Amino acid sequence: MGRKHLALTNNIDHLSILDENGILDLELEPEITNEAHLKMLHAMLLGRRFDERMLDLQRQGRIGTFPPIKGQEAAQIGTVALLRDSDWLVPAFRETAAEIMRGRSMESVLLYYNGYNEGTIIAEKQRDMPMSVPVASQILHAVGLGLAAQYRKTEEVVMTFFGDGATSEGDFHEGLNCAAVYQAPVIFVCQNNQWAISVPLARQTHSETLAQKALAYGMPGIQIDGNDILAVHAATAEAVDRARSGGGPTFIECVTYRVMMHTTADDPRKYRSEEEVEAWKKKDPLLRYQQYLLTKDIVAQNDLDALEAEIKQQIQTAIDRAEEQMQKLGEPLAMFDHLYAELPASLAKQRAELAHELDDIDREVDHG
Amino acid sequence: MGRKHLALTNNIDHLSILDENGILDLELEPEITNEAHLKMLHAMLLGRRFDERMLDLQRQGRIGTFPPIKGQEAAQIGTVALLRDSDWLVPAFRETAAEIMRGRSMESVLLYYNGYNEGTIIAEKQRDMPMSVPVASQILHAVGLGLAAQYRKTEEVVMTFFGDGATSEGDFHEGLNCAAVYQAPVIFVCQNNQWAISVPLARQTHSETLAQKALAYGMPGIQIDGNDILAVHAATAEAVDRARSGGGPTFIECVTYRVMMHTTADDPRKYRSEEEVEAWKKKDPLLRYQQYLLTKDIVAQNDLDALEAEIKQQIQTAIDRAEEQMQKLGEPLAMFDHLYAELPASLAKQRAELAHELDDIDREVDHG
Amino acid sequence: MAKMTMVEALNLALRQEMAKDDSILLLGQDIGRDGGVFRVTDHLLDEFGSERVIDTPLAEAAIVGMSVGMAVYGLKPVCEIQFSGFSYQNFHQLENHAARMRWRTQGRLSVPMVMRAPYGGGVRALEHHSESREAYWAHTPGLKMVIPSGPRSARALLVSAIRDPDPVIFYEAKALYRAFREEVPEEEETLPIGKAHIARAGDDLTIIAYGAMLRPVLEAAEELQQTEGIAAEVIDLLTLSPLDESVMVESVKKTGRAVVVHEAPRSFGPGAEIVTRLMESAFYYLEAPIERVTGFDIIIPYFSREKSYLPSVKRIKAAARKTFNTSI
Amino acid sequence: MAKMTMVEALNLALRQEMAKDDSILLLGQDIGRDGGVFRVTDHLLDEFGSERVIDTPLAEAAIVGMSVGMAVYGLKPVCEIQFSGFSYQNFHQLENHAARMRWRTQGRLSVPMVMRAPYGGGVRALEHHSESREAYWAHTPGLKMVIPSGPRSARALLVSAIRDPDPVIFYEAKALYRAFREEVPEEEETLPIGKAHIARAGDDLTIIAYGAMLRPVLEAAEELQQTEGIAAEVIDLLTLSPLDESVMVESVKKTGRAVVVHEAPRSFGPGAEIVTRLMESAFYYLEAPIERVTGFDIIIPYFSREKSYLPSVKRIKAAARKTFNTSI
Ligand SMILES: Cc1ncc(C[n+]2csc(CCOP(=O)(O)OP(=O)(O)O)c2C)c(N)n1
Ligand SMILES: Cc1ncc(C[n+]2csc(CCOP(=O)(O)OP(=O)(O)O)c2C)c(N)n1
Ligand SMILES: [Mg+2]
Ligand SMILES: [Mg+2]
Repeated sequence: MGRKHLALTNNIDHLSILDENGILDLELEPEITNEAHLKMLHAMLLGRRFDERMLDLQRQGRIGTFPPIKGQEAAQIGTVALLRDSDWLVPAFRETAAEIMRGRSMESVLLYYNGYNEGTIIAEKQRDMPMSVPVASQILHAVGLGLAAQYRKTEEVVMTFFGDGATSEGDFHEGLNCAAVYQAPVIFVCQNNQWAISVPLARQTHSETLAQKALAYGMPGIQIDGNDILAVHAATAEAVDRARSGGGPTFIECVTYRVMMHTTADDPRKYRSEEEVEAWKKKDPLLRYQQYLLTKDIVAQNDLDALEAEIKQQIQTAIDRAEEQMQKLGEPLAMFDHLYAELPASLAKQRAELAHELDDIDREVDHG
Repeated sequence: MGRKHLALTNNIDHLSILDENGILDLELEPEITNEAHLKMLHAMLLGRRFDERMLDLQRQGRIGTFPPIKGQEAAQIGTVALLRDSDWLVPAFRETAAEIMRGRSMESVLLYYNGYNEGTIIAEKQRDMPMSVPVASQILHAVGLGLAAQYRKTEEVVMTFFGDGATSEGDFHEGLNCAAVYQAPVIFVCQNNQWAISVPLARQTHSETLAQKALAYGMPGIQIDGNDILAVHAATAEAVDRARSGGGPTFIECVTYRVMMHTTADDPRKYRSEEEVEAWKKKDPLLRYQQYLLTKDIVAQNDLDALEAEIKQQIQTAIDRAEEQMQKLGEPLAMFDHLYAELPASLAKQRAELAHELDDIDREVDHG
Repeated sequence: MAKMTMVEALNLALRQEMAKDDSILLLGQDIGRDGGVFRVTDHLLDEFGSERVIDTPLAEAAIVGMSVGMAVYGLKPVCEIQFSGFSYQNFHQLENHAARMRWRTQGRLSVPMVMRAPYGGGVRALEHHSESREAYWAHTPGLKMVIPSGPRSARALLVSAIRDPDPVIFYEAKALYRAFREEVPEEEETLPIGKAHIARAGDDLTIIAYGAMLRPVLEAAEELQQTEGIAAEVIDLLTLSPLDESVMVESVKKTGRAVVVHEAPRSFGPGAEIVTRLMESAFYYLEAPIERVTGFDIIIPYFSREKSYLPSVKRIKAAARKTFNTSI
Repeated sequence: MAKMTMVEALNLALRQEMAKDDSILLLGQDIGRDGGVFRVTDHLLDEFGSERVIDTPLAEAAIVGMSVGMAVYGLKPVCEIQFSGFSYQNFHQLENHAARMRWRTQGRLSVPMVMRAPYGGGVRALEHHSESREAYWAHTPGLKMVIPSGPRSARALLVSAIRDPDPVIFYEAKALYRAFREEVPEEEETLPIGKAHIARAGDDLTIIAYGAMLRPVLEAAEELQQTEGIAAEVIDLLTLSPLDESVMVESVKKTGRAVVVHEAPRSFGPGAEIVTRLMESAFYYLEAPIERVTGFDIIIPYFSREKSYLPSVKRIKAAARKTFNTSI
């Protein structure tokens, strides 16, 4: 009887290991092999440079609208780095770096943003879902995959990504609640980049952190400096271990920033200040990480230079290949393929209509 | 830097004032006028007796399927008692007692459960929404009403009801999040009656309490003994005051129990034990409250007896009137009324079709 | 063969398929201990355990969204939405994802799931419990939409739906759940999805229906035969999408007259597509305008008035007669 | 009169109505500072303040559900769903509530709200940003479904939609937003909801369309006139529900031939209802089957192929010609 505070099982922690000034919390520094570091470095740098190059291509009209990822590389790579090939990645639409690290080709990304359905093909053995545009909707698929992995008694875990804005959607709520009820092996990674198009976090939710939303589900939640790849890695390792060993889901809020526009169709000057952007640029995750690797002698400056050159070449090759491929793609009749395992009769009829029309065009071209 | 617990603004309290053994926390006992007590007593008793009578009617085939409310009277009356006529009530489907206290007639309830559209008419000045069957969907309407009241700079507050099951729906989440963002004057009352049809709370969510879900929204939340009308009243008064004075929304979890079946179409013996039900019956909110009122000399036993008799008569009158009314209702063409402010031409045509058919029937009857 | 209600027949389909294939999982509200509010999943929890018969939280988008994920993984989820009137809560998961996954990944990932839901009026249910909005799904590319008309077709089609490699929306007429019994063989039986069935042969008139409407249509056909000597051919669509055009077209080419019957609201309803297909492919055979007998373009009224809303034998017969009054 | 794009015309409608009636509020994602992703609400935040131009969290069900509450209170919310492809997230709020409130309370409470949403292809957008599924709403009793075809009709119809006492779904063709300018009068102008417009008169053939399809239809009509001497009457529906049957029927009684054009998938699409209404009311005047020129029954492909999906002038002309080849 009376009025009493309730003690909750979970606490919400904040984690930061390597801060924006390069200062390191030695006690918390995760043990990561050099090989793993080099992989992450490659993935982050590739993510950054490819993003920059895509922006150029978009400005030149060589690809359509796309959402840049600049500034969010640590949140994407420090998390995905912990996944095994047998695990599942369920991305939203701003995880290009993560998807590439998992095995998606840059060509596929370029095809997608050039409006080719071939850009959402998932490579044979890859256990990833294609990117998902409807905000938060993919979260539920991750839970379903997690339940399936659990049912099959595997050690697989599922990692899904979404933004700060996504936390307002009903699907976010239903997904986290169900994952907790079933103790599904799912890691929910929120890239809190402070903005959902023009809506700042403070207008998205009244809660002080996004991480605390985990309390609603009786789920462990943690807020981390998402531009600090060591913190991202450490928190993710904890979550992945928990999920793999049957301990259920975790919610990770990576505090980061969308340095660029929402998509190339967006003009952020309409709704936010240059100062805010500049302040965040100082917290750049890539520079911070490179500095750390240099300091720790894991790489030398000329390794970095060589890596830059190599990545530049990789990107160029991908662009060349994609542009070559696009010459060959675009057969309109392909739009009828794969909607159903078998083409129903009425669709076959419609396909024939289009084929007939295209034949006509050919003839017109031939004879006209 | 480092790993730190985050301190949250809100705490979740549990509140209980008058326990199931009749023991009272004198310090927390709310000040309630005798008049207000008598009103609440009447509403609770009417709610109880009407519910029991409806079950009889249903068993006799005199009404259709309905959801009994038995055991949840304190959660409904202790809350709604705090509303003014100018405030809004947004019920789910198991708030019959609350709706009646607000002014809904018992006739209207009987018409509704007899399948007459006339059963969802809201009386002229009444600022209530009709009951809402799609679980959790009404929560968003409450937020909209709250925003409207806020926009019009009134002191009105909005109170909405829903069950424990409803907290799993996306609409619950979107509603509470938006209410907190806009600091809308809405009181969210969750009647946690432990069951959503056959699903127990533990399979509905993994969180220890429902009240803690408020933390996800940065909103005050409180868990109370929902069978203790004094606690319900006290917590609601706090929430209503806060909302009225611009302090924003509150989430109230009333811990109570669905003593009866989900609806009369349900057989709870399939999924829960008699012992559980019996244990909860001992916590009956009505007996507890009556005992309190007797002890405090607010009523005497013969007042209670008189009240019982009066209520019995009120219910009988309502049933008689409703059954009389139903003789006159049922004109099928009424189904076309009020879908739109004006009947569109194509609907007028369909209405005429039905009118023609009904004429035919009449003629057949006349001449056949 | 045992005589079964549709509920029992559906239960049989689930039980037998689950016994054969451990990739089949059920999920939905109250499908476990409670056996579903209509008892379609009765006893399956006991037989297959809570790992395969999963009671979910009260969250329709989750039920369908989780099914999508499970199906992508390689399982075959059969989910239940308690009433089709609550399937709008998960509309986006079907449109945005279930219907598109195979196409988006060019066949690499697919969603072999079934969404079962009771639909339709006639059982004195509460609001939102009697709607018939199959047109929403039939209009959605990437989905299949199946509606059986009795115990035997329900059992056979549910088996086919479960085995179908693509997402199938499976509507079960509440009015049929316990309305009558039919012989249902214990041994495996399937029906092809996308094929209509000629439920009664006739040369004078074609009546097209599905689901709960089949019974009043057959009754009307019998009465038309008895009292007026009109021989109506009755087509039971069974699948709405993809629509079996050829059976309908062949029949109307023969009869020259057609009536389409459904509970759903008329405008932009399933009947419009059926009429249009007939117009497109049998225009020159039509002796009279095709008649629609349907629900009205309003919400189905609360149950005291629902009978006047639902197509009746009388209404169907009147429409049939109308196709013979071909005076301009 | 100023020449305006459709975006500017819609902005004008909102601005003027808001200035006249303080019960009008806007809500949606990014409609405030950003002015909407298509700039339809540009500058309205500055003019009317954040109490009336409300940026919402990323939650479509909330946008519509809150609008329902506001409308019941007596306000007139005009909400924006950023793309119609995300309106399935709020489907239940429209079907379960907006469409029913007046009927449920027999006129005591009502929901005078507008849901605006961009729809349709042709602007090289990402996935889920080019759909045309107006049939879902047109089939839903209790809603009205309006689709303007250019700046002037957009402005006039939006004003009418806002003043309408019932919930209106207002689809705006993205392809028209900045495609061309039209004279739009500064002074108030409305168009009646539920009335179609004869966009071009003709005696030989009726072509029925709406929204973004009106332009290729008019082009096709012009070419048919020029090259083949076929005088097509073009009907711009403007409102899909309630459908203006009489204008279409009158026209077809005159011409005897009809083509229906829409971007939406064909099966169970809007065209089916139009064809059926014509069949029901002008059957004896039809010289040939009515043709449908529509999107295919697939997801609209990613933008490199969307042109081949969308009805083209060529396709419309071919269908028109087909109605003259009436050999059996
Ligand atoms: C259901 C849905 N509503 C609206 C949109 C349009 N939209 C695309 S991205 C976006 C903002 C997303 O914000 P956030 O979740 O924070 O992710 P971020 O863009 O910052 O990565 C919006 C509103 C959408 N894609 N899906
Ligand atoms: C959206 C939706 N899904 C399913 C149902 C069917 N249904 C009606 S009540 C109910 C359980 C509700 O549980 P709870 O919210 O705890 O309320 P209670 O019945 O206990 O009062 C369900 C599943 C519904 N009405 N609406
Ligand atoms: Mg963001
Ligand atoms: Mg409950």
